[in-house]
Amino acid sequence: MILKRTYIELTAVTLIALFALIVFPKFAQFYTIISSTIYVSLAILALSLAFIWGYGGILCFGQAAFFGLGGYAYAVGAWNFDATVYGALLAVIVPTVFAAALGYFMFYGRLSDVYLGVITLTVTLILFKLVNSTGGDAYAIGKAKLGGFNGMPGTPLLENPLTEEVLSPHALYGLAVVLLFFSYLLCKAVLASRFGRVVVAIRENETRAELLGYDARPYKLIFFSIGAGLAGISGMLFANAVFVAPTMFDMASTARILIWVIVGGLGTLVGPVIGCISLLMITTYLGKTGFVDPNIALGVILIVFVLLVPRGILPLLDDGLNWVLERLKISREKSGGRVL
Amino acid sequence: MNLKRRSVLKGGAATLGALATPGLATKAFAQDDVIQIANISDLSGGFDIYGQAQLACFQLAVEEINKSGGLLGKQLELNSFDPQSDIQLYTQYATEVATRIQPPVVFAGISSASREAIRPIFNRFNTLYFYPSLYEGGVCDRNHFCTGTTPAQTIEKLVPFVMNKFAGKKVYVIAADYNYGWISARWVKHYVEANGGEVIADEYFPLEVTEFGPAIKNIQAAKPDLIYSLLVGGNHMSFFRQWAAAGLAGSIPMFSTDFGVGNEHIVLSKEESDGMHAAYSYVHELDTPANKAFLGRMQDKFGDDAPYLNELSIAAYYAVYHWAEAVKRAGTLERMPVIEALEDGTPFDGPGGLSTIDPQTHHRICDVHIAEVKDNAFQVLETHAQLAPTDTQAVCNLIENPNENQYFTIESPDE
Amino acid sequence: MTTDTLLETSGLCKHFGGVKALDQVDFSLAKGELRCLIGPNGAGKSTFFKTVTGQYAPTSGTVFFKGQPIGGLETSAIAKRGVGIKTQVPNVFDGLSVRENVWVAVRSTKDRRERDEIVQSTLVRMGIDHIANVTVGQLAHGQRQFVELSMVIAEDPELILLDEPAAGLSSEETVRLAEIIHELNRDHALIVVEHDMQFIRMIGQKVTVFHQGKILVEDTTDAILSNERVRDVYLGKSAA
Amino acid sequence: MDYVIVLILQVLYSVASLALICAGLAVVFGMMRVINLAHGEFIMLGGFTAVFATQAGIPIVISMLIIAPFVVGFVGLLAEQLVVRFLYGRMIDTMLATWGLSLLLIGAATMLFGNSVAGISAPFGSFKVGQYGVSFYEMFVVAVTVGIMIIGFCVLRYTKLGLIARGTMQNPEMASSLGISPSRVYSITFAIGAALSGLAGALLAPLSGVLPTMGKAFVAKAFITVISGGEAILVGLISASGLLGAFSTLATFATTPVIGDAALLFAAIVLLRFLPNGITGRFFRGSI
Repeated sequence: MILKRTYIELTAVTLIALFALIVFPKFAQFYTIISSTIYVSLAILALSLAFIWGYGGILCFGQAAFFGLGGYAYAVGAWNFDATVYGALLAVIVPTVFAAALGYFMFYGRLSDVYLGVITLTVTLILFKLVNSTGGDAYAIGKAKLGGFNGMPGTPLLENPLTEEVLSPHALYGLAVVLLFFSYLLCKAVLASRFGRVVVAIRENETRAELLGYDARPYKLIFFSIGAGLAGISGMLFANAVFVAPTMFDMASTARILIWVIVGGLGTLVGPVIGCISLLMITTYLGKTGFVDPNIALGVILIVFVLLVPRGILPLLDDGLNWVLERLKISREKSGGRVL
Repeated sequence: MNLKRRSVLKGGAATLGALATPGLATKAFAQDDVIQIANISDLSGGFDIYGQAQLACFQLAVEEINKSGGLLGKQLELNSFDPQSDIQLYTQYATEVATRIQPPVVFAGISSASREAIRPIFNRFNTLYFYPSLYEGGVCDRNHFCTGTTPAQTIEKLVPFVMNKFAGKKVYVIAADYNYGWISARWVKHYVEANGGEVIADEYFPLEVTEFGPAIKNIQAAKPDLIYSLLVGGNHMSFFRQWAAAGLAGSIPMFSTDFGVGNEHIVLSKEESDGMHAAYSYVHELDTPANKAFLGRMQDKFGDDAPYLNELSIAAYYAVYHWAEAVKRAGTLERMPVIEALEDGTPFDGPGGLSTIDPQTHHRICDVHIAEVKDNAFQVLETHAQLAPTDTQAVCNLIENPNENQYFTIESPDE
Repeated sequence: MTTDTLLETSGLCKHFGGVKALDQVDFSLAKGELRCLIGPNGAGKSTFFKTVTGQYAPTSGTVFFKGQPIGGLETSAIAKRGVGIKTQVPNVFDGLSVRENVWVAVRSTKDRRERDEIVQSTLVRMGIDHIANVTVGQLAHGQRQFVELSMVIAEDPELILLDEPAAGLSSEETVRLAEIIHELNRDHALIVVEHDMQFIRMIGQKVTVFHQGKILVEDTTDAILSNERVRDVYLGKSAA
Repeated sequence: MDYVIVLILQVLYSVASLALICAGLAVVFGMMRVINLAHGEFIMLGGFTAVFATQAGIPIVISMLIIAPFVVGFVGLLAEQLVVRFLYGRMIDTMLATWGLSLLLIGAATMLFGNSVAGISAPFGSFKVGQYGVSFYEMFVVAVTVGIMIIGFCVLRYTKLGLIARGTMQNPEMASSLGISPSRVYSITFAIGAALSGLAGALLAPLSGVLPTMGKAFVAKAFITVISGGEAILVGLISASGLLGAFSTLATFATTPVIGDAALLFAAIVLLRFLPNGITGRFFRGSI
């Protein structure tokens, strides 16, 4: 039963990924491709929080910090190394190492839930303030000027390491889709492994897990660092699709990740990805219409979701699907009865 | 209480029209009898105070051009986008504008970060780009035209004026902690020293700081003759409130080249803002027939919602007219001929005085007015005609290097 | 301490503020022994378990397991050395299925197939294989007790601590539990905290009585049940 | 010497204003374990109310001390009735719903008030300490904050309301046993919390101004300070804002405002690492 569901989900996700990779670019407008690249990049960020919060029970308000670090690490690497692909590697390594250090500090201090949230939020705000105040020329790492509030304009874009050509927007889009797909597979694989199961068990009941001989701390630490690495990938793609600027670290950036996960459905991987993309589309649409202040629209959506759809879109869809299936089954049985 | 509806709702007919046709069909700009142009300005989020007034100026300029027969016999239609002070949306909208609407010109960006996020996009798609904002200077790109002023342009005249008026030599600089503040502070230092004075201290504040108590104590300890403010944004207005609350209002003369663009002198009380000296290419109170007529037209169009205008908003108005003037001269909407026409100067005599495009930098050569805040309004004291963006000229020469595409961090001549 | 000793505490104290939950406890358990702990509520039995398993750090005194000091170690480190516990309130992974619960408990092998086999045989042995795929949170109290017990069995520790395993079980289930305990005792040492004297008679060989954080008396089941002092402090109170 | 006095006054003011912007959040968190992320917007509404009331001719002190808390308290009551009361016991959900409320209020304020509302000046003038000018108004803010703390202490310690409040803090069932429904206690608490935020916004308006987006500058700082303080409302609030406020102000004097701000955050992290239940989770346990 559970196995079957997993197969259905995997098949559906693979089909959607193939569609997004092969069919969609054939008919999509160019600007749709650019927007989609941004959405897909950020979907990895949503996925990373869905992973560590939904399965590891780690309420992290600092996913934006890893996202931002990924972006900045990429930019610093891209400015300094000949091949920008090293920047991309840095974008995964730096957030992962940073998360490992931060996680050591938190998990080995046995901090839990809200306090974890506060510390991760605080760290994000500190990074924001520090990066924001690097406007002076003195703030440079190698050839990369950090640029403070203005961000890092003109960061070299990702190249194909074989041909050394800068990726075209379509190629970048394809890369983003592939990375999202593989990030999803990675999450699934980790969760299916012994390690992943223990992490979920720790989320369910940390005391029990410890009484069974599992030290919760390294498990959480590693899980948390994987999530940070994924956020770093997202930041790297964002740096290529948009820009590197301190707003990657700010409070609004932090909050929206939580919102995507809640709206999409905590405890699922696909839900937050859907939540992320649909909310981004709404925001983009609102900025074109001017009907209503985007803040008002987003605020109302959020309140309505928490009050009426607290489990998020995906579980809702899931229930709906089950309901339809039940109906079909009943009507088939009924009609079957009549025939016989 | 004055209900401020978002002005986009009023001028929104064109926007809605554009939306009604879903973005699947690619429009060529010369296709029919309407010329589609676009602007991307923050109407919500932290930068809305600048963006909303800009939008009014765009809308007025477009309406005026349309009323006087349009351009090349065609009407203009303005497509407006609100990026909500979010750089990511700037990227998305810029790409959408450049590839779906494909307008002959785009007016977009307020902060340098937003400009730098979208400038490469317009370069890539060969979309002519106007940046209607004052900033720290240094952009050198043949596809880009800036209609705001740059630090050297305004600081050069303001510094000696204020130093002479108050016989002050020792200047304390307080600035916003980002590129604009840092670079402007260098020019302040340069001109203060050039006029025989000395900058005794400079202090930088992140944009979200609202607590200036310690800074106010530091300034009192340093005892400067003059204070130069390069503070920016709503939070920084707190400085002036706290300065006045400490009983210091008027005790040390202040001057600034950005005080007022966020309506500081209106939001702050008379006691808190009186006596501030500033220099701009435009102030709302400018007492010229051209400005009076312009404000009248603004009033007719927007009534009670007519925004209070400043340097930043008027840059939007100038941008549309410079472009329109160039199109008329070139007789086409094609990008290169229009750029070449703009490089001829395309003089436009607007509400803030005569303005021409500097072919070397693609910035504006314009009049600069030195004004003093009195009773929540600017009072113009002196006007300097036709000042060039000398800071950007020092690093950029598009006549010699037309293929240059750089955003220079300008160092002052002392360094 | 002889080589036959599995668990030994000496002078073990655990204080909460001014309350002495454990006060100079000297306790010793031989390898393969089955011991019952009794005592009125608040006598320190659960605190004793929590101190042995590392959930509480001792205020003073020592705990030796297989001759090694384990007092103050991390819970997980103590568990890894071979101490398993079924806690008083069923302490399970409510969001996981029965099978997953037991699966997580197996630490002895990394091999997936071997692991699955251990899980399956444990489920069968405990008679809960028919509910293997049910989410534990949906089960009744008694079933959850058995799930937790299955986890401890699957974990296969040298020392098994059972905190009121019979609480809330039906009489049939209690009988089966007693059988299981005897069966486990063949190759595990056990300490069982229990209130139910019937049950203690069923399983008991040696009984330790806790009172006010101290060991009151230690003797065979029959001797304890006829001990006056025990009757006073424990049975008397329990009857009242 | 003058400098030292001025420095002390400045630290006093910084601590008081930090305590003030945290008070509303502390009450709601301490009593209800609800983290109200619309807290910053309640402060913003308090500021706007005070400004509009003063401009309408009402004496500034009445606008600030009476009208603003009442109006914002009422808004808080509405928010509690319409949104928050459905979410008790779901901490994360309340955070997200109040975040939504925060966005909604920012949007509404932008549309209704705009971003160029003229502020009000600080009343009461100033005095001199040696060569330094110091605002009487800042000292007034300190006095009002101290006043609020004393009133808060008396209410919690000596009144029936305080008894109920303390009871509910420890055990929600307790209120029922006193014959009061916990939901009513929660409504009142939330309204009082909002009123305190409104008061804070009103008192800060003459010094910090009013903007629809101003709440952002406060909410993170308040959130972190309150959590650092722990669960005891008053003692937690006073100790945390005292410690963090003084530390960051001194760091600002010694270095730059960025370092000062970062120092506050960094101090909070270190504090929480070593006192994971906040200051009052370790010290002053059982205090109010």
